[in-house]
Amino acid sequence: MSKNAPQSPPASGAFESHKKLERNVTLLAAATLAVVAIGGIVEIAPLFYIDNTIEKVSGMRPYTPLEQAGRDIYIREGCYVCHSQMIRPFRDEVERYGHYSLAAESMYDHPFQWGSKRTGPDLARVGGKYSDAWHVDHLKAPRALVPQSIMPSYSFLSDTELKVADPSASLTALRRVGVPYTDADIAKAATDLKAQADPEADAGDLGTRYPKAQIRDFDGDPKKVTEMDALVAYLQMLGTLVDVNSAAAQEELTKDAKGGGGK
Amino acid sequence: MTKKRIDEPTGTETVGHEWDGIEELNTPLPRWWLYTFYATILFAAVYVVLYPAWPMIDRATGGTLGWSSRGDLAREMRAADAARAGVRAQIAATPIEALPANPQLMQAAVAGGAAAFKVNCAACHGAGAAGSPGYPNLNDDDWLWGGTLTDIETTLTHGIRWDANPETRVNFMPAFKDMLKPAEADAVAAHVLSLSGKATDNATGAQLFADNCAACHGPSGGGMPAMGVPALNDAIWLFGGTKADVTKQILAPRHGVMPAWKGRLDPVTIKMLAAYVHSRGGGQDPAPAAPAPEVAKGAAPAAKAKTDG
Amino acid sequence: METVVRRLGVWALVLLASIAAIALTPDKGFAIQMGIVALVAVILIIATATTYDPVARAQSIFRMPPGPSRYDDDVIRWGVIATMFWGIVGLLVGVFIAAQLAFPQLNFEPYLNFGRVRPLHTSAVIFAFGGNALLATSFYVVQRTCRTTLAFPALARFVFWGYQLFIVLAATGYILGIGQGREYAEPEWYVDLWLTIVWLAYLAVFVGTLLRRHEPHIYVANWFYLAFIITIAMLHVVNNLAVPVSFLGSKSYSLFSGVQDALTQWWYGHNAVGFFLTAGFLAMMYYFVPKQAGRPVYSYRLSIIHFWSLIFLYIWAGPHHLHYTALPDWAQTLGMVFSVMLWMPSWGGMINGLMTLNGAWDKVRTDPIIRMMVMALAFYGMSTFEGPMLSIKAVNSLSHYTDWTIGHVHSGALGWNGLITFACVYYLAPRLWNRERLYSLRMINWHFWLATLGIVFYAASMWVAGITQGLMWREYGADGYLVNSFVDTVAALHPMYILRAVGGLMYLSGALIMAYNIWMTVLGKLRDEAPMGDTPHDAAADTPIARPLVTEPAE
Amino acid sequence: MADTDDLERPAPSAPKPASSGRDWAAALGTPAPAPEAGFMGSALYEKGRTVHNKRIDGPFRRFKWAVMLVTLAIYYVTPWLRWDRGAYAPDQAVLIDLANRRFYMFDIEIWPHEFYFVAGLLMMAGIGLFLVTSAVGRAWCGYACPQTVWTDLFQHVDRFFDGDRNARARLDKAPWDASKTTRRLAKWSVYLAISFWTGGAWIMYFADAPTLTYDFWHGTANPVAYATVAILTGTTFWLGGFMREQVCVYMCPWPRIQTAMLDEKSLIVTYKDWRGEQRGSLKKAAKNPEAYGDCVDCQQCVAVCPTGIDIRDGQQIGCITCGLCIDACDKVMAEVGRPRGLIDYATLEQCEAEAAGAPAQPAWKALLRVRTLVYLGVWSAIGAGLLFALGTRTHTGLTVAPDRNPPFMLMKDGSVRNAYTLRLRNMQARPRDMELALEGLPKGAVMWTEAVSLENAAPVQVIAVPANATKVLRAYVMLPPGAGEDDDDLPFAFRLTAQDEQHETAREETSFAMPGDDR
Repeated sequence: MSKNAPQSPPASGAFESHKKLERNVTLLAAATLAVVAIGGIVEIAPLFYIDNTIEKVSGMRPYTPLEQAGRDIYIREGCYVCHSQMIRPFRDEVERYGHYSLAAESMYDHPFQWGSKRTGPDLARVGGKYSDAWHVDHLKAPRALVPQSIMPSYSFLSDTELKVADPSASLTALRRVGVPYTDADIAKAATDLKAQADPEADAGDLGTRYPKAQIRDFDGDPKKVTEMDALVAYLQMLGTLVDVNSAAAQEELTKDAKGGGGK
Repeated sequence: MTKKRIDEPTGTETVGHEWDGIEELNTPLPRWWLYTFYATILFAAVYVVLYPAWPMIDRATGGTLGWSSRGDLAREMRAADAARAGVRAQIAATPIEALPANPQLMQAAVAGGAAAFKVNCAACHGAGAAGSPGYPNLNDDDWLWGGTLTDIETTLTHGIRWDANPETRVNFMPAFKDMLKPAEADAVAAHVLSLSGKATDNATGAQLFADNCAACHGPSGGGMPAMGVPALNDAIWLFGGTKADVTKQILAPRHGVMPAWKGRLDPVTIKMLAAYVHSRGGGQDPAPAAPAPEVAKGAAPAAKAKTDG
Repeated sequence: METVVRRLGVWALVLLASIAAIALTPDKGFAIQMGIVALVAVILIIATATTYDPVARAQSIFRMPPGPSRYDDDVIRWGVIATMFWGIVGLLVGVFIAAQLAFPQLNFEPYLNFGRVRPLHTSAVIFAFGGNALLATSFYVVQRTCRTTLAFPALARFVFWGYQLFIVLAATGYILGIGQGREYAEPEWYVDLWLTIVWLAYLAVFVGTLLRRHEPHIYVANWFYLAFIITIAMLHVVNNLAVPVSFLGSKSYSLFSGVQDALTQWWYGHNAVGFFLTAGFLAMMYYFVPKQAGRPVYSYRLSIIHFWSLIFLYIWAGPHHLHYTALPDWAQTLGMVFSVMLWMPSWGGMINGLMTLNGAWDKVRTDPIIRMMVMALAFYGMSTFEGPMLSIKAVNSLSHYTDWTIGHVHSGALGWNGLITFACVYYLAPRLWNRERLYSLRMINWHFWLATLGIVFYAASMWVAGITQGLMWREYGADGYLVNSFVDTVAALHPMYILRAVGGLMYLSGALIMAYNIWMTVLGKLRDEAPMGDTPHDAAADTPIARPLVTEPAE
Repeated sequence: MADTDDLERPAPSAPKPASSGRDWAAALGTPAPAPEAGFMGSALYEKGRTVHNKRIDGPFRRFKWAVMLVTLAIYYVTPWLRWDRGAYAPDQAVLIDLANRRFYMFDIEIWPHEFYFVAGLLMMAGIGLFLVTSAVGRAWCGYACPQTVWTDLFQHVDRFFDGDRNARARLDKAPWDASKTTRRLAKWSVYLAISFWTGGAWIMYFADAPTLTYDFWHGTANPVAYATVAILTGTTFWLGGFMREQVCVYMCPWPRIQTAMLDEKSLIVTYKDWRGEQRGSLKKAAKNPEAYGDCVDCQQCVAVCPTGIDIRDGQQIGCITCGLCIDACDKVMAEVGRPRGLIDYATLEQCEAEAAGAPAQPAWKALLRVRTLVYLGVWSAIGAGLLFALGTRTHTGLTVAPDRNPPFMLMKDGSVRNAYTLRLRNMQARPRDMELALEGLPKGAVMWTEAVSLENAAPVQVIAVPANATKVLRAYVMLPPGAGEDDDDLPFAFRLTAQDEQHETAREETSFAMPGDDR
């Protein structure tokens, strides 16, 4: 229909051929999809195959069932909306929070929790920085310890017994998305969950299967395993697995930086 | 269908279509808009050459500047270190006991020590230096081997029971497993606890203590810092303060080991670490006259199996 | 009758399945969510089995003109009401969480803690308020610019109600602590699946309607709507790939982890802004601004260039949310340069919108709806300039993780999305309910002034809060050590947070005035007031072209 | 000033489209001159068009001169003003000291934690613009905006080198011979010089001006300084020299916001068409006085306009309401013996009334209106708040961060000790002694600091804080055995009192952690 009778100025070239797209829904939709797909493919796909995306450092292991339960609570309570877990390579951040975060350190994070806003401080290396008692008190009543804090209180965590419907199923789901849990890990998930926070229970080979796992009563209430135990266990392990300051790790990182920047 | 016309207020031609009364003008693009767009594209083109940008087969292009965010940080940290080099030299030249006389230098030493502590010491003594059973708390005012700057520096340099260092600090508490009957051990433990008011005294225990323990720990359990003998009459217990803990330590004492840092850390860092540890709140001033040696509690290492892990 | 029985069967199955899920799940939150589904099924069963028709009942409450009208406008009326409703909810929750940051005593654990309510705010304003506005306007615009009625009217109704169910499930989920922990994509796997179904139905209705069009060309607004629907489908599906722990529980774990997951998420997150809040709303602008101004669109050529460059470049910009993180440097570079290149394509929309007013600038003084549109475009221009600027790594190193980002987002959301939506609703209400005019045009002015004043308070306080935070974090003393502890920065922001809450409250009050105005319009009332400029509704012209005898080739 | 061609019709080079309602697309170049072909084979973009505005004199022009001189003077001179703050602070009156995070403004010194002053100022600026707009329309755009000021300046440079309107238009069209090239180069050099000076003045706000000037010319200044100057020189050159009114039309959000904020009660520059139409030359009007209005269609209003619009087309985004067309028109009206104010500041409401026969109202009457007063109220409230904050702010500050690991420490003798990191802020430009005291702890509580000497422990300590600095201090607070309930944290406060005549104090609440019975 549009015979586009050309008058001044001659509308030809790209503008004219565009009219084909304007008349054909299928073509328009296909072209749109193609155009919007490119960017994502070019940026995301290489992250899966380019080798040095994730540094090769030693020490990373999957979360113990208790830590993973704590992580689930961390996500449930929306901690990520105020706390990042990503220390940027800036002098002030490194001096405030510790060594900058490595990609390797979140390789078993489903989903990642890098965060986007710091209403509260970064937590990537909060593990071991404060005592368990401090965490528990602070979570219960933040302003009792830090008067200027604007954090909500989470005292219900201490009163809520930790209930994970099926710890083995959680680990199985995580294995399906690529976390290398062993059969033993999955089989013993329920016992591991309890044993890590219970000073009375026998932890068995938990410490061997999960190196650097901290086994103790976290919430100061040895009688039961609470959500507080799980959350504090998670917080206390954050950033403690990879010995980033070790000579080996530093060498690896320098190599990476050079490799990424040199060729 | 096409009804091109000249739009009256703007004097521009329409494209010729109409949708629900809406027409479109065929106005060309504003030149500045297009040129600014080109300029941003040009900027992008140059930038992606200079900096890491395009993913290739096994790695991404690195950019001709060889820049990386981590390299950037490394440079900045080196610069920061260089800025502090003068302070380090000053610390090196100052004997440790003279540090407090120069508050600024002391402060710098403490700050440097805090950083080194996180890297080297926190694994055993905890990030807050509060220790854990078997690993002494460095915040309190109870010192096994003395808490003056010089004492701490010595401990750091040579370690404790660190065989590789000839000057290492060593002491040893015998195991009383074969010497005391269970009931006797129990009595001694009760006596030990009574020294800090945590239990009622008993004559058997007191006698056994006087015979076996007072030589080192002192008649009232005051300890002997020069020899690393802990005080037993205070509120602080390295291996736990319950009767069971104390009994266990009497029968089969655990002895802690601390590495000697000489050779692994330079003397300035050790000095700064000593300053930091001293500053944690319990550091002692050099005592004018050492108090008479007394006797005290079960010294030594070995935590619960867990923490030893 | 047979269809009634068949429908009853389907609803009963849904009911049974949800009851079974409630009985079997150990997960309390999941049980409540399934309870909501069961409730919906029960209502549907009652509605199907008896003569009670809840929709008809509501039709009368909301004074819906009896259908079918010439265009299929029922869904659109529902959409307008839903937009208003969710808008108020979203803003109210926003003011609440803003107040929580200023006065933390307002956190009521566990359900009303900031961490749970904040996703409620973001989802309510983006997906509930914005999403309903997009649904309603897209159905309105596509019918008018194609001069035809909706392709699958029943499916369109399903899209609307299905979308509301998605919102309710998502919102209750957040409060119950069900969430994936991915910003702006918090709903869990089963809600995501439901949205996917709804979205594909939406795509079908929209494309179907385009195929039925009686205009040879597809209008530019529809290009933007189409790009928005297709891209959101792609983003939603890829970003929500996850493995549920159990089909009888809400918890799932995302397919990707760590760095790949981060980039996927921000590829999604940034383009939710790009395609939901930009492309979709530009589509609204492309129809309603020329309609209200009664002027031709400024430049067809600019439409083409800026449409294609916008949708191509936007997708790349995601990594600028991850500057200086563990994401490889190369990806960050790409994110930055593409964001910078995005500046002019974004402004293309602003120019096309504003310059459309050439020859009608006097209306800005007299027509409050145009005024609102102009202000919206001005904010669009400002935030699409601020965006590329914040994506520059040097700026980002200071601004990221601070409230500057929050200020930036809100100058876009309150200024652009909010105001353009309000303008469209003001345009739509009298036309959809066959009213002579709005209840009050003067009240739009009140709304306008409150909104702009609110934005000034909001943007200024957050901008300053961001800079303060950024500077204090990196403040070094003469001795070469950090000066501030983190909590010092929190304390310093306290006054800013109060000012922000005040700004939000002003904006909310404007929206409440609007709700009153629209409600009165729906009731058919007219406020006695000095007249103001408006574009009269030409009801006679607002009609589809009857289907011609020969079907036009879709070419 | 009576230029001979004052009443001359403009050169035919400024074409007027057939329609009277000319607008921006047209003003910036209609498609009439064949657009340049882009890579897409069709007219991709349109060329910009230079506005050659004619010299004019009149009250508004003089006001514009005054504003221009004052604003430029403020901009260029301010960094060179000195202000004696003593030995410990810079003596530049206005200084944004980014490196040390201090902002000096005469007697006021703002620290980063006091940035809320800036938020207040920003809001005042925002609402102030609302206020001005509601009262006098786009006065900001017309007189005070940097883009306007510099455009004006550059247009004067044009006039100086190339002559007035017609000469400039002729020169534009002239071939690039030696004379034109020389002129252009000369003109652009002056552009560049002004731009450079502008960029250079900017950085003076961020460092000690004399020192920075010296360093700058000796090549030893911070690279950021050179980059900033380069960028600002470039943007000034481009925006002021070439983009000019296009910035206002396309790029700047403010005109749109302002446009949106105008209403029927806002003052804007208006051509009173009911009085002016039908336009006709003096000759025509003399023949047939009934048929013609006051407008003699001399095009002077168009000729003087810095953005090149025709105000008689009604309100448009290109109008920055600088009032030069009013000057031009009034002058012509005076010459032809008709009353002034054919083009004038007026509100839409007034116009409607006047068109209906009401007498013209003085413009100031438009200023008194509710909206303006409401803005004034909000604006003054924020201003008063800031002044109050400024007046009551102390130069002493204290923040307290309790140790978190460990939260408390049990000592040998059963005493409990807590540690705190204190930041003592001395915002005076002189060192001060400050007294630090514990408030609200049980008897026997003592405190000591830093150099750990228990012997000096006491509930009150005096600490020397350097000038203009924050002193970070570690403080230990100890309670004797048995003081306080064992399982409850004790709230208390630190109080800091400056030991000078003012005795400023700062108080900070915190708490003392006790060993709980479960630990």
